Amino acid sequence: MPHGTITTDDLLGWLRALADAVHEQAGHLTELDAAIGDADHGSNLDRGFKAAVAAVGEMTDTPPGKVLGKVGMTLVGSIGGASGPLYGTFFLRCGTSLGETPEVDAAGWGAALRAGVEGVLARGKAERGDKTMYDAWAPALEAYDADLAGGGDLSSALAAAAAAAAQGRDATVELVARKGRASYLGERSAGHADPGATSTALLLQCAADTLG
Amino acid sequence: MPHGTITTDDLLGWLRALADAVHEQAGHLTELDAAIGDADHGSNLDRGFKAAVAAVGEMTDTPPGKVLGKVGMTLVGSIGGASGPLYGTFFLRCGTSLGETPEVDAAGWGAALRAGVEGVLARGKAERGDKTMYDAWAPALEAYDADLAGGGDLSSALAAAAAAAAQGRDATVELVARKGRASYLGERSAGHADPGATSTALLLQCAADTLG
Amino acid sequence: MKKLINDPADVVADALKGMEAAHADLLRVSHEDRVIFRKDAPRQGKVGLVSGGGSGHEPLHGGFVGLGMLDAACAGEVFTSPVPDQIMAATRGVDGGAGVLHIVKNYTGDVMNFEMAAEMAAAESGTEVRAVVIDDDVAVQDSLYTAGRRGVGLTVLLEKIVGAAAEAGQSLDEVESLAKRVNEQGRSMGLALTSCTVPAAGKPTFDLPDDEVEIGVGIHGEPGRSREPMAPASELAARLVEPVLEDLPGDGPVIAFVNGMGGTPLIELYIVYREVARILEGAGVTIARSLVGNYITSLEMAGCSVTLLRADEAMLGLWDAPVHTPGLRWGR
Amino acid sequence: MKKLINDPADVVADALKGMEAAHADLLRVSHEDRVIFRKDAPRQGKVGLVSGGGSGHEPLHGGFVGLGMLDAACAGEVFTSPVPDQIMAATRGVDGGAGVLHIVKNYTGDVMNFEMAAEMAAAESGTEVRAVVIDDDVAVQDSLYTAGRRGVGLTVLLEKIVGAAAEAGQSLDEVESLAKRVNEQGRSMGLALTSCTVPAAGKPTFDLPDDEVEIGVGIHGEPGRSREPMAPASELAARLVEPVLEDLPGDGPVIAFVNGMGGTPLIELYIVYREVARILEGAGVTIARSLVGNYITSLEMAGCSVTLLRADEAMLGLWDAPVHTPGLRWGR
Ligand SMILES: Nc1ncnc2c1ncn2[C@@H]1O[C@H](COP(=O)(O)OP(=O)(O)O)[C@@H](O)[C@H]1O
Ligand SMILES: Nc1ncnc2c1ncn2[C@@H]1O[C@H](COP(=O)(O)OP(=O)(O)O)[C@@H](O)[C@H]1O
Ligand SMILES: [Mg+2]
Ligand SMILES: [Mg+2]
Ligand SMILES: [Mg+2]
Ligand SMILES: [Mg+2]
Repeated sequence: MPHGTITTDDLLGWLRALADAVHEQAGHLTELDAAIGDADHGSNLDRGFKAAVAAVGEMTDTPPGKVLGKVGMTLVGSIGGASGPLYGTFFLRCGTSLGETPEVDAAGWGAALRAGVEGVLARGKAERGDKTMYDAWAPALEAYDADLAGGGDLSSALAAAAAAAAQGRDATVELVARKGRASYLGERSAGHADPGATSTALLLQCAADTLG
Repeated sequence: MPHGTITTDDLLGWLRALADAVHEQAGHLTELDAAIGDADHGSNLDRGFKAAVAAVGEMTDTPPGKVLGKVGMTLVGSIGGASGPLYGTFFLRCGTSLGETPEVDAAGWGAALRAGVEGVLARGKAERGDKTMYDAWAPALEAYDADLAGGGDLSSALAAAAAAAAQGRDATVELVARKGRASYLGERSAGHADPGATSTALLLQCAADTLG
Repeated sequence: MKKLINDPADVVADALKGMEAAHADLLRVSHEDRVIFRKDAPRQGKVGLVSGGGSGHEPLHGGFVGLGMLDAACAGEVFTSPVPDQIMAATRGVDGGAGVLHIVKNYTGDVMNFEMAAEMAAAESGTEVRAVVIDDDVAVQDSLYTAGRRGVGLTVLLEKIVGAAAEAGQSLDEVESLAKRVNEQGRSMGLALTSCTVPAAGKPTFDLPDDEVEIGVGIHGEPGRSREPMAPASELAARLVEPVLEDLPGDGPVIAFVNGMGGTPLIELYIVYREVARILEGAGVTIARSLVGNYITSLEMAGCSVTLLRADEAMLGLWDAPVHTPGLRWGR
Repeated sequence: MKKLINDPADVVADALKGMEAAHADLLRVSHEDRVIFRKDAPRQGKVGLVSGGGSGHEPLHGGFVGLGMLDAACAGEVFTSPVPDQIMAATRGVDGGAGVLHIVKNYTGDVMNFEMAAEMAAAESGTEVRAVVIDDDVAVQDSLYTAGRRGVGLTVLLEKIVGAAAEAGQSLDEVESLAKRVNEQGRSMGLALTSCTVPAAGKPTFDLPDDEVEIGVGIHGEPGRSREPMAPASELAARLVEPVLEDLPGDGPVIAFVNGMGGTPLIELYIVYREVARILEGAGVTIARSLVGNYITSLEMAGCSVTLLRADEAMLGLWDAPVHTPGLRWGR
């Protein structure tokens, strides 16, 4: 169990849990995508995170930043679609931000998170309210920072981020999409949760459960 | 109302009634054909008899044989499929048998019926029990002849023919088809009435109702 | 029933107008007779090739009218053979003095209507008319107890090969005997995953549960020989190829044709083709040429058929010869 | 879900093996990268054309690899854009020293993955890579509030025309600007009568009642702009042609393309084409060339799309130039 820091082992545990969770939720994610997209988000992520876990499984002696970099490369190379470059870029930038540190503290993780989310923003150019995964990432990042600033630790900050992401996900239901495939539906996109926001919330919930 | 003979007006009445009955039963005939064929027998006959009635509607001054010849030509030219040549040939041969007679008596109609059914046989080469329209025609012809031979008149002979055709139709249910499209199903063709035998029974029932 | 049509009664007439509009460079359509003619028919001195049958199998037959293939195609109602008048009009229209070959698929209705037309044409004009009846479907037993094997996928290959022979100036005798040879050397079998819906009937011809497949289906939505549990493409391909191979005469290379029934996407047909190629490789059969796609369809039915034709050098040469029709085109 | 497949996870890999087996004369397939190459790629001195996208749209894109069209196509998972590694492998494999054009349909995922690949390719090798992003779908508003118009039917016409230009030896600048001009001058719109089923999802993407039609549908089974009551082909054709015409720039003749979504039989597409031709005639628009068939599909979805391209003489000449691919062939 980590005590306020994140090691490579912790990260690998998170990734395994995440791959399992994605696998289990794949049907649900695909159904969400069927409603306002093209019915592939679950199988996309399932394929990607399976590949990522396989790619980094043996990297127990590699610093966390390199592991995340490898995850990012693998996701870019195996998911495709919109979510491949977005999640791939997230992990790549996270990894770069961590550099060679063998153990990441709460502040370091916050910086990595920020770098990753900025990567999502740079790639996807979504704004808040566009009904994308960014609507889960942005409040999560804010909540993480605010919790730390208010005296919280890694664990409480991760929990706050997960809760905010879940809220962000739920808030996408009523939105009309303005980015990605769902935007083609116009008003008809309202009434459904965004699949990417849903998977982002899942990712952050897994992080809270395994890294916190 | 005819009194033991058939005039052109009688024939036209029969054809109109038959076209109406076929139109009404088209869905049923097509359903039978869907089960063991290709789902077109009803629409085929509906198209054909509509065209036939239109073609001979004005022929009130033409002898019965010529009217039936025209019906045959029209059926051949508008139905297609297996039933087009078969019903077409039936009417053509009936017509030829009647020649120029202005009124047909019971014996004359029997001879015409025989000529027509022989035409069906010559074209289709079906045997009894092959599960085709011939399984309605053959017993009908026999019953007609038997009724006359037993002292019946046109009316009773037509009724006997209709009843025998209906029996023949019902007897096709359990048969395994050996001719036409239903033969492709092998044993699976059993358990369904033959569409052509069903339309033949309908034709003869209409004859009994309108000519008898 | 949801279809991109106007009135169900107008399906064939409307589609012929569309074909004429889309292919005015190749075709001429007699709307009265519902015959699609090669634009320059009749060609003097060339054997005229006439085919036809029920509609709903597009591109067959109308889509195979043009240089190196048919001279005319008669379009019957959906799944209903054309009537003799149409066939006579087509025969007249392609008679260039070298005789006419009727290419007929073996269905009771088609055979009867073509026969009546041939009788009438002979009586009327003295045009020499021959006929080849195609019966390649091994799903049906060719016995006294059936109407004989149906004509299915081989029709496409035969129309191409015989079309090339006629284009090359072969005589009626030659063209007829080639057609018979092709028919003898080719076999097919099909399966369906779903039924089709005849527009005038308005509902599916048969119901097929989501876990079953109709093996040995024809091209008219008629039920097949047996209903079996759904299986992977590899097994289903074997269910088609094996009976075809068993019945296929001779040895030597084949033309392998994986045909879509209309509603199955091309990506699946390629998956099936791969399995077919694998099975043939295992059986030591060389594929000399191949064709994959929707060429003889059954409206929107999902499914496929496999046709193998044992093709000699002459047939392969004719297969490769130029063809320019709406549905098949190369070398031009 | 009933499909002629083996494992849903193997659909793309299996189909690529089938394509390779069926078209060994034209294509070479890198199974590791899932790239379909023109057999003789790279051609020295020729601009290399690379396209790609999710699978499930066959024959697009792999079926358009060959002489006079694409040099390589990257096959993504079903409805999922390919990944940068694939696109880089394709780019490398077609680089004949004259630069490479990426032909990208405007979807967030496609654009991102092609962009990443172009960045990486430039960094790696210095190959000059340009891109054209196709966005012809008038069903989608091109505004700040959408991801922009989608790339749909025009892709087929563009790949043909630009392919002919590259084949003729035009420079990267010329080919790129031609591609942009084609994109500017073409518009499309589609409709669906049924949904399709993504193999990995196992059930239809959407439900559509038997009396409704999805207007403005894309090519991924994504729901359209509006759901409307089912109507005759004449009305539905108007629902597609009118918005296309409204948005179509310029005047002069068009190439008219009626495309099937995969599950609609050809007979219906001809009925639609006839209505389209009628509407255009009424609007005084001349059809210079036409194409009717299943060319950019959405698995087994029933429906169609209409594409109009205002084609100048140069484009028509390039349209007529020889092409020899599995999916489109003439002049060879
Ligand atoms: N421009 C964008 N910025 C951020 N996220 C986006 C953008 N476009 C799409 N997404 C996210 O991607 C998700 C869809 O991913 P996925 O289904 O895997 O890809 P695709 O849309 O290519 O099929 C959406 O639910 C949305 O959250
Ligand atoms: N050889 C034959 N002899 C007599 N009747 C036949 C023969 N073949 C088919 N039929 C009849 O034709 C009927 C089918 O007619 P129809 O559906 O209109 O034609 P098709 O089978 O060409 O679709 C069958 O039900 C059968 O009664
Ligand atoms: Mg998606
Ligand atoms: Mg029938
Ligand atoms: Mg029929
Ligand atoms: Mg996708």
